[in-house]
Parts: sequence; C-alpha cells; structure tokens
Amino acid sequence: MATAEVSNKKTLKVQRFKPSDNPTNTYLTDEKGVWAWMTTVDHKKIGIMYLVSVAFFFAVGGALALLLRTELLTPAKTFIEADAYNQLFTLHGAIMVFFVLVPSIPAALGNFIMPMQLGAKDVAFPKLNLASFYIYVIGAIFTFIALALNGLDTGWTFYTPYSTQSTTSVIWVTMGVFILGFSSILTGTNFITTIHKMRAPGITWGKLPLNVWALYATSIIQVLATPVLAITVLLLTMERWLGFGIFDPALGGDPVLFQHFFWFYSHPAVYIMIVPGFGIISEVISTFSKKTVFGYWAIALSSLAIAFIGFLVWGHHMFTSGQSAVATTVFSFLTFLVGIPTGIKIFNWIATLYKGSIKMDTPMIYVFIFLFLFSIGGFTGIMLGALSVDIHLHDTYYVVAHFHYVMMGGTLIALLAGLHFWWPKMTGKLYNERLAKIASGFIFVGFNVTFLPQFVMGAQGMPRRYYNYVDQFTAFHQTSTIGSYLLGVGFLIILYYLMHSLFKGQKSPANPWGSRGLEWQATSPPDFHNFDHTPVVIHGPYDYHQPMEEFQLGLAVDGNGHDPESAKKVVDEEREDWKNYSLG
Amino acid sequence: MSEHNHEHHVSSAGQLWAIGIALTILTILTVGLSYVEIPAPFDVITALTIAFGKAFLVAAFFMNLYWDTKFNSMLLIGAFVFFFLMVGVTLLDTLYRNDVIPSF
Amino acid sequence: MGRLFDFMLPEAKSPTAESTDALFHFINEVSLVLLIGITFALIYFAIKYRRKSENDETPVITHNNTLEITWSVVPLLVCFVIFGWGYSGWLNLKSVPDNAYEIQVSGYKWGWNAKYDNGAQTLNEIHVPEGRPVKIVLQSSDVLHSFFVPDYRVKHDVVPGRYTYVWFEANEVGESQVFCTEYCGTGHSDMLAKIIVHSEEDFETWLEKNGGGVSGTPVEQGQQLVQLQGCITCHSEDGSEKIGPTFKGLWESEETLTDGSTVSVDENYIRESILNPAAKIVEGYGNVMTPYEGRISDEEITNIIEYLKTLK
Amino acid sequence: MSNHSQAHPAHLQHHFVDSDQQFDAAKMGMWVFIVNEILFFGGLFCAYIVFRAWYPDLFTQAATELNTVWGAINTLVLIGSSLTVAMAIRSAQKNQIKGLKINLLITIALACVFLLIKYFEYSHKLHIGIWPGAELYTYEGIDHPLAHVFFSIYYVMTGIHAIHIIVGIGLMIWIYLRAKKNEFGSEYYTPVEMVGLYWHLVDVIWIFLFPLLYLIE
Repeated sequence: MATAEVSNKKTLKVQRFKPSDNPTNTYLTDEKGVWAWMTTVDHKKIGIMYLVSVAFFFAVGGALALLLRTELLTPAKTFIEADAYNQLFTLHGAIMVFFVLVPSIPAALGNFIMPMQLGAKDVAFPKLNLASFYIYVIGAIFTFIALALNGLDTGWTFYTPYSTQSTTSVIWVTMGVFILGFSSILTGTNFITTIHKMRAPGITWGKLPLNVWALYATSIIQVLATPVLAITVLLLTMERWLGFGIFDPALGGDPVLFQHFFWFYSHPAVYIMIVPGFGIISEVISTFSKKTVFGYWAIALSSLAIAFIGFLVWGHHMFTSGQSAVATTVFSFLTFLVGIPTGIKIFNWIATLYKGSIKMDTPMIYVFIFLFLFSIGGFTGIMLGALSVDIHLHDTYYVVAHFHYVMMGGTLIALLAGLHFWWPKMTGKLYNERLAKIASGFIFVGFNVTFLPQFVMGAQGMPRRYYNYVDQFTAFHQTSTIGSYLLGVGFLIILYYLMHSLFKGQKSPANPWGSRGLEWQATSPPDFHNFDHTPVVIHGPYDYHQPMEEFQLGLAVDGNGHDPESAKKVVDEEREDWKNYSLG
Repeated sequence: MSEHNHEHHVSSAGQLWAIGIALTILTILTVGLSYVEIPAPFDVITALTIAFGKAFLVAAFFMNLYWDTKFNSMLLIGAFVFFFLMVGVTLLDTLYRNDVIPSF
Repeated sequence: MGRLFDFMLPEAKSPTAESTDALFHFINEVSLVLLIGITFALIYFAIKYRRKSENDETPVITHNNTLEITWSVVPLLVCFVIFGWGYSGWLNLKSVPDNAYEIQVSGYKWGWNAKYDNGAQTLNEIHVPEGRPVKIVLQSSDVLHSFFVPDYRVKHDVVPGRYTYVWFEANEVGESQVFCTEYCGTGHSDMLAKIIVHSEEDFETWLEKNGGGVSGTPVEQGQQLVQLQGCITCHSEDGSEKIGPTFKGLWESEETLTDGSTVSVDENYIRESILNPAAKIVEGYGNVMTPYEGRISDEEITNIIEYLKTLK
Repeated sequence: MSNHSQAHPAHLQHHFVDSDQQFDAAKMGMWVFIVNEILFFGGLFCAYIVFRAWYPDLFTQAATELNTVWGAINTLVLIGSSLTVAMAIRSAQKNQIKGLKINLLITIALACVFLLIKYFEYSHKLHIGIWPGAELYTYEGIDHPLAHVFFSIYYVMTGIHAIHIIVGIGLMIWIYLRAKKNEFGSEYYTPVEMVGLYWHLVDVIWIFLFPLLYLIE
C-alpha cells in the first residue's frame, strides 16, 4: 500500500496490480455463444465484431480490385464488359471507403483499445456502441440489396447529374450510406464523451496516449462532417425520386453545389481514415524504440490542427469543376497549410527513433513501411495541391496512385501495424513472426509495384475510371496488375498465420512488447471489466525511463474497486510515500 | 474521472416564465417588423438578429448552458462556427462564379 | 533540358505547359531529396540503434523547440513558394489571349462535337491552327464530362447548363489526344478525340472546304448528321455490335423490346427513339442514350430517316 | 467482477464510478449529438442560403404562398412547449412527480397542435398543386421557372423538422410512462433532462426556420 499524487493534487491510496500472464477469467471466456456476442455491450467484443466485418468487406473490396486489375491487363476488353467494369470500380471504391477505411481503425481497434488506454471499464454509452454496430450492418444490407437489384455505376462520389440519371439502384446505396453515417456519428459521439468523462485517476490531457488524441481528433471530424453527408445523400435521393432541382441542372439545380456538399464530408473523411492511423504509429514507434515520443504535444495538437484545417480544403477536389476562381485560390492555399502538421508528425516520429532501442518486430516493420509510403503519399499530395499542376493531373491515375499511397500505404498499413501490435492483447495468442515478416515483404513490394507505375502513367495522361485505354499505357497497366497479385498473396499469408495463431498459436504473456501503455497492464486477453481495479496513472504513457511497476498502480481498496466512495478517499500522506509501496 | 462535483442548477418557475414571455414578445416583434418596409439587406439582418437572440435565450436558460460547464457552450459555439465556415466557403464559389480571374 | 523526372510527362506542345512542367519537376526533385533523407534516417537509425538487450536504457528526449520550429517553418515556406508558383501558372491557364481563335465544343455521351466560326462541324476531331492561341468553349448536353489534353496540360470539366473553357497554343503540326476525364458512364473510356494541328494556311483551306455545315441531298445530309450528332459512336452503319442497335438493316425490321412486345421500325418509331429514347428500349440494350429533344430539328430527323432507309 | 457494492443506486450503470459521472457523461453526449444535429440542418440551411443568394426574387415571390399567421402561431406553440418541458425538468429536480407528468402531457399536446397546423398548411399546398420536386409540382401562381426549387427546400426543411417533432413526441411518451412508474426524482432525472435538451433544439431550429421561410416577402 502506498499513496500517489495525481493530477488535481489529490492524494490517493494505491497499490500495485501486476497483470497475470495466465488469466483464468477473460472477456472471451466470460460469456460465450453467438447470442451473447450479438447482444454484448462490451466494447472489446463490439470491437472484435467490427474487426471481423471490416476484414470481410476488405476481402470483398480487395477481390473486386483484383478483378479490375485483371480486366486492365489488355487495352480493350479482357474478360468483362464496360458496364460491369464500371460497377466493379464503383463498388470497390464505395466498399473500401464506407465499409472499410472509415470504421477500420476507430470502430474496430479504437473500440477495443481506447477505453483500456483510459483505464475505463467501457465506453460512456455501451448500448449506443452496440447500436452503431447494428446500424453499420443495416447500412451494409441496404448496399447489398442494391447489388442484388441493379448494382451501382456512379462511382463512389455519386456526382450529379449522372447519379440522378443512372438506371442503377442509386437510392438503395444512398440510403445505405445515410444509415451508415449514423453509425459513424454515434461512434464519434461516444468516443468524445468517453475521452472527456471516463479517464482513470491521473490521466490528464498531457498523459493521454497519442492514440487517444488521434481518436479524439477523428471523433470531432466524424461528428461535424458526417451529418452533412447524411443530408447530401438525402437530398440526392430526393433529387432522383421527386426531382427536387437542387443538384440536377436539367431541373434548375447546380452540379457543382453537389460537389461542395459531397466533399464537405468526403474530404474531412479522408482525415477520419488517416488520423487514427497516426495514433497507432505513435504507440508502436514508442514501444519498439523503448523511448519517449519526441514532441508529444506537437503530435497531439497537430492532429487537432489537421482536423480543423481539414474542413476548409474540400474544394481542392474541384479545381477543374468550374467553381469560382476565388474559391479555387483559397482552397489551394489552405491545402498547403494542412500539409504542414502532417509533415511535423513524420519528422517527430523519425526523431523518436534517435538514440532509441529499436526492435524490428512486425508492427515496427509496418511503421517503417508506413513512414516510407505515407511520405510519398504526402509529397504527391503537395503536387496535387499546386494549382497549375493539378489541372494536368486531376482525375488521372496520378490521383489514383496518390490516394492509394495515403489510404492504403497510410491507413491500411497503420491498421496492419496496430493489428499486429494489439493482436496478443486481443486474442491472448502470439503469431508466427517469420511468416509475418515475409508477408510484410510481399505487401511492401506488391504495393509499390502496383502503384508506382500509376504515378507515371497518370502524369502521362492516363485518365482514371477507364475501361479501355490507349496502347501506350499497356506496360504500366500490366506491371500494376502483377503488383496487385503480389499484394493479394501478402494478404492471404496474413490471413493464414493469424487464423493459425488464433487456433494453435502460442500463448502470449500479458505484455509481450514491454510496453508502458495502460492497455498492456491488463491481462492478455483482458478481463470482462478490462482491469480488476481502478487504475491510477502517475507517469506519461511513454515514460520508458520509469520502472514498469509504477505503471501498474491501482486504487488500493478492499474488494474490487467498484465502491464509488473509494475513488474519493483522500489519504493524508506526502507524495514521497508512495515510493515505499510494497512490491509483493 | 474528473470535473464533476457540482450542484445541479434548478431554475425558478418565475425565471422560466420570464424567458417564455420574452420569447413570445420577440416572436410578435419579428412578425410585426415583417410588415414594415425595411430596405433590402437590413430586413434579413433584423429578422436573423432577433432569431439569434431567441436562440440564445433558449440555449442559455432553457438548456441551462448559463449554469453548465463551459465546455458544453463551446460545443454549441463550435457547431455554429463550423456551420458558418461551411456556408462562407461555399459562398466563395457560388457568389463569384462570374469572375474569371480572382478579383483581389 | 534533361530533368530527372522528364520520363513522367508527355512532350509539351503548348506554351501553357511551361510553368506547369517546371513546377512539376521542382516538386518532384524537392520531394525526392526529402524522401531519400527520410529513408536514410529510418534505415540508419534502425541499424545504429537496434536493440542490444531487453534492458537497454534510452535517453529522455521530450522535445526540442528549435528543431520543431525549423521543420515546421521551412516546409511552410517551401509550400508558399509552390502555392505562388502554381497560382501564377494557373492564372495563365485562365487568361485567354485576345486574339484566340474560338471553337465551340460540345461533350455528350460519348463523343465531342466541334463547331467552327464558319459553320463547319467535326466529330471527335478538333482542327486547330498552329502558332495561334485557341479557345475551346465547352458545353455539355447531358452529364458532366471533362476535356483533357495531356500534351497541352489543360483540363476543364464540361458542365451541363454552363459554359466553361480552356485555351492553348499548339506549337507544332501534328495530332494530340483528347480524353474525357470525368466519369460519364458506359462509353466514358471511349470518349476520345484528336486535336489535329494544321499550319495556319492549311487550316484556312480546311476550314473553307468544310464550311457551311451539312449539305447535299436529304440522304447525304442524313449521312453527315449521323456523324456529327454522334449517332455512330453507339450505332454502327455496317452491322457490327456497339452500345446501341446497328443502323444496318434497321429500316422496316421488327424489333423486340425489353417488355417483350415487338415494334416495326417506321418513321414515327425512329423519331420517337431520337427524341425520347427511353420510351422503347430494344431487348439486350440499356437505357443509356441521351434524349435529343430540343437539340435536333424536324428537318434533320427527316434527313436522318432518309439516310437510314438506304442502309439495307 | 461480480459483487457490486451496496451503495450502488439502481440507475447507476456498471461502468461509471458514480451518478455525477454518469449524468455529466450523458449530458455531454447529448450536447455532442446536438452539435451534429446543427450540422445536419446546417446542410439544408446552406442549400437555402446558396439558392437564396442566386435567386432572391424567387424567394420573395414564393414566400407569399406561406401563411405568416399560422407560422407565427406555430412558433408560439413551440415556445410554449419549450417552456413546459423546462418546467417538467424543474418538477423532476424538485421531486414533484405530479408536476412532471402534467408538464409532459401539456408538452405532448402542444407538439400535436404544432403537427396539426403543419398538416393543414401542407394539405392546403398540396391541394393547389404545390408539391415537392419538379415532377409533381403543378401550381402556376408563381411566375418563376424555379418555383419548385423553393418548395423542395421548404418541404425538406420543414419535413425533417416535423420528423424531429414526431420523434420528440415518442420520446416524451416514453419519459411519461417511466415517470408514471416513479423512476424519476431529484436523485435521477437524466433522461428527462436529455429529452428536454432535444426538445429545445427542435425549438431553436424552428426559431430560425420561421423567419427564413415565412417572413421574407
């Protein structure tokens, strides 16, 4: 027993709780059976359900991508018709954006990890959390109904007036997106409240893990931007159904206004996808360098800066659209401003490595891959922000390559880093490190072989969304297709060893990486309530110079720490005293 | 787990009624003014000023923001700020479509 | 010149490309330097500071204000330079010289129709003079398209209900590719055109020869119209399979519609199919054609019908 | 984690430390939700502002078709209901369950009056051919080619607002039924306060809709 001084100068009676390496009672054993999972309000199980859904949709979207790339092996028809091709790329985009990238990190990994990093038992509104999962499922069902009917061929951007004239099932998908939006909104609402109200004693804003900061910034964007998407697709539905005349020029509307509405959500949505990835990178890079993150506040606040400025740059998707010259100028200028906080993060991460103790385990390998690929994504983003150059590159494969470098090379690689990092925490199992490294090699090589040629052919003038193409681009397209197959192989290897680990994997200790993060001070896999006690935090999450014992503190109380009065018990002792707590 | 331990504010009935009456008077005022000829931009400005005044009364006293934590007020103000940014930046396009070259 | 990233861009054939290309190379070269720096730092740190034992002690380096400010402000300044550069290049793309030759180009699903000042018309070919600024005034008759000429580094969306424009100055005789870069449906990737650059004299000759629009007997006029109106983008004249039913042998044939009923092809059916194509869709084809209501005169329809009668 | 301590009040959910934390979290969550409601309607207001700036004539002409008197009466009805819902929360805070129930019933009644007036306004317009969207719009009293656009915006704004009113009525019936079971009192009235916040928001939105749609001729 000892006491610890926490943020608001309150002295609490604490003791050490060392997580067991062989937990008997975990969230996985607590309630079993399909029904228990489907009705659970446990953020960990909901996170896992999201993860499985996201993986499923990623497999679907990835398979579509391979079909697309196969079709593009030859300049004319290879094996599918133009209309089918148009449907495939629309679905690939819509599924990857709405069903994979947006929920991937916040709703899957974030749901599982974030409350644990706060030392909370759950998110603030657990039932709402379950509801958002089911809203996501309902949104998905609507989309699949559309597929069963006439499909969708508008591109994931739904530009009017094509989308008001298309004979495919646009309304089903827009309703699906409308519903899906609420899933995202509710997750964001839940997270903001959780981060504000559910922090364990001692977790001040300055001791918040950077992953939580990133999710906080993400949630703000989700809450502010997603409602506008909802209203946009609602108006689009009305435009198709009743001929509202707001977006369709034939009825007196303005198609460029639709683009404003659409990108007011969809550009910030890019940050909904990438900012949580930044959080994962910060966690992993610190753990595998055993070192304090360099520039904690720079990284934390740059996420908020990105969230804010990210709202004011949507028009850079519209430089050639016919928006006013003033708007174009302002949007271009602001676009460069949003590049700066992103650059700051990259420099800070690299500085974190300096004089660290670097271990190249799989999560760290993915961080390195991320830093390389995302830098390319960032530089080409600067290229696209420059007005005159964007006129040439807009809507070519250069843009396709750019956003794949950011979304796949950034978000998805960060997701893989996070998945490999927290896999032992989530499942209590270790995976095959050798296979994991081989797979990461396939992914790195495959990715670059797929997308580097697209930069070149884009700059040469190859437009995106083309079913047929002129002969000069054949070699680039074929290289790209081969790369996509390599990527596919990489993902299959990952699927194999993760499944193997799940059923036959070696048992993981509570904290296999020696991380100081609070989530690692619970058992692997965690207890139903995450912690057996109320954690008390006295050090920052990356204070690797402090002994591990001091990261394992909790309120010292008889029983289980659930007594509401215990949190308020103030013990009248000096700060130095806590150091004398018994380690037994 | 932070920032709690405050007393919940209980408004007096008189106070609530006073706000209700103020809102009614403002409504009658704005309707009345709509029958008065006010030159072009100022009619909208007056109507919106009154609307914002009414919204302020509702938010501050019916929704208890006046007594609540500052953060909730910040949320509300933030929402309006982002709304105005959205409208403002959209208008940068829609109002200036005819200028071929930016006129600044 | 021989810049490092020359291989990425097509050869520039208009002065409008100069500023764009210079900036493209500048950003690429700066990025490459930074990328090499980042990659080198990553690899160097990973090797130099690799973990030697699980008990490694690491120094506590929380931040360094000088460094933070440097790597915030320097990139910011570089970005300002890029912004200004891009902005001035873009202003040039917007400022059409006064002496520009104007061509009206209309995008439709799926082709480009060009009209010249003396009434000449061309389909999917835009003839321009060499060494003289050309302003292409763009309009769309159905959905969004985008007019893109990689050789000139110009692009603009073609918006229904509005006029937009691009300008360039072709500096050598030859051909340049035009792409549609705004997704517009089934034939999006076939919505190609060629810009054909003539020397100044050749262009005048060409213009005179093709001036005055369609001419000749009704059948001849009809033949020109199916070209200019873009019918042949989707309907072949020789019986080959395209997006819509072929014209060959169409006249007085029996067509089965999507609802299972049949219709015999006569004047009124063809007229209806031009003005309101959605009314009767032939089995096996999609409802993708743009209605020509308001875009074609009765006389022109009659001439087209006369021409179709000849395609046995 | 099985044995909850005896001091636990029935309404306290397991993952909160105490009632204060639970109340604060709920309230903050509600405010975040209000933020996204504002942005949701914000999209519609944005469309309104853009079209109004483009076609000021259309808006002044078309607004004459809207009945200012009924609009004003509806505004007063909603303000009244906001007052009663505030009184309901006050009653709950002071443990006056009877007052809570009466105030809720008055609020529900006023909300129904609002919908009734809205119903008459809608049916009159539909009757003379003012339908949302170009396909159904047949009214010829407004000499402007884009008259249907104004009414599309009018219907979607007031329509979504009306859906919010209907949801609000449902929520208040739910609160009323829980109040009848004596679930609320000065110790626990979080749901009453949350529904109250929602209802005030619906009121605030109407406070803006009314002058923008009805008072611009």
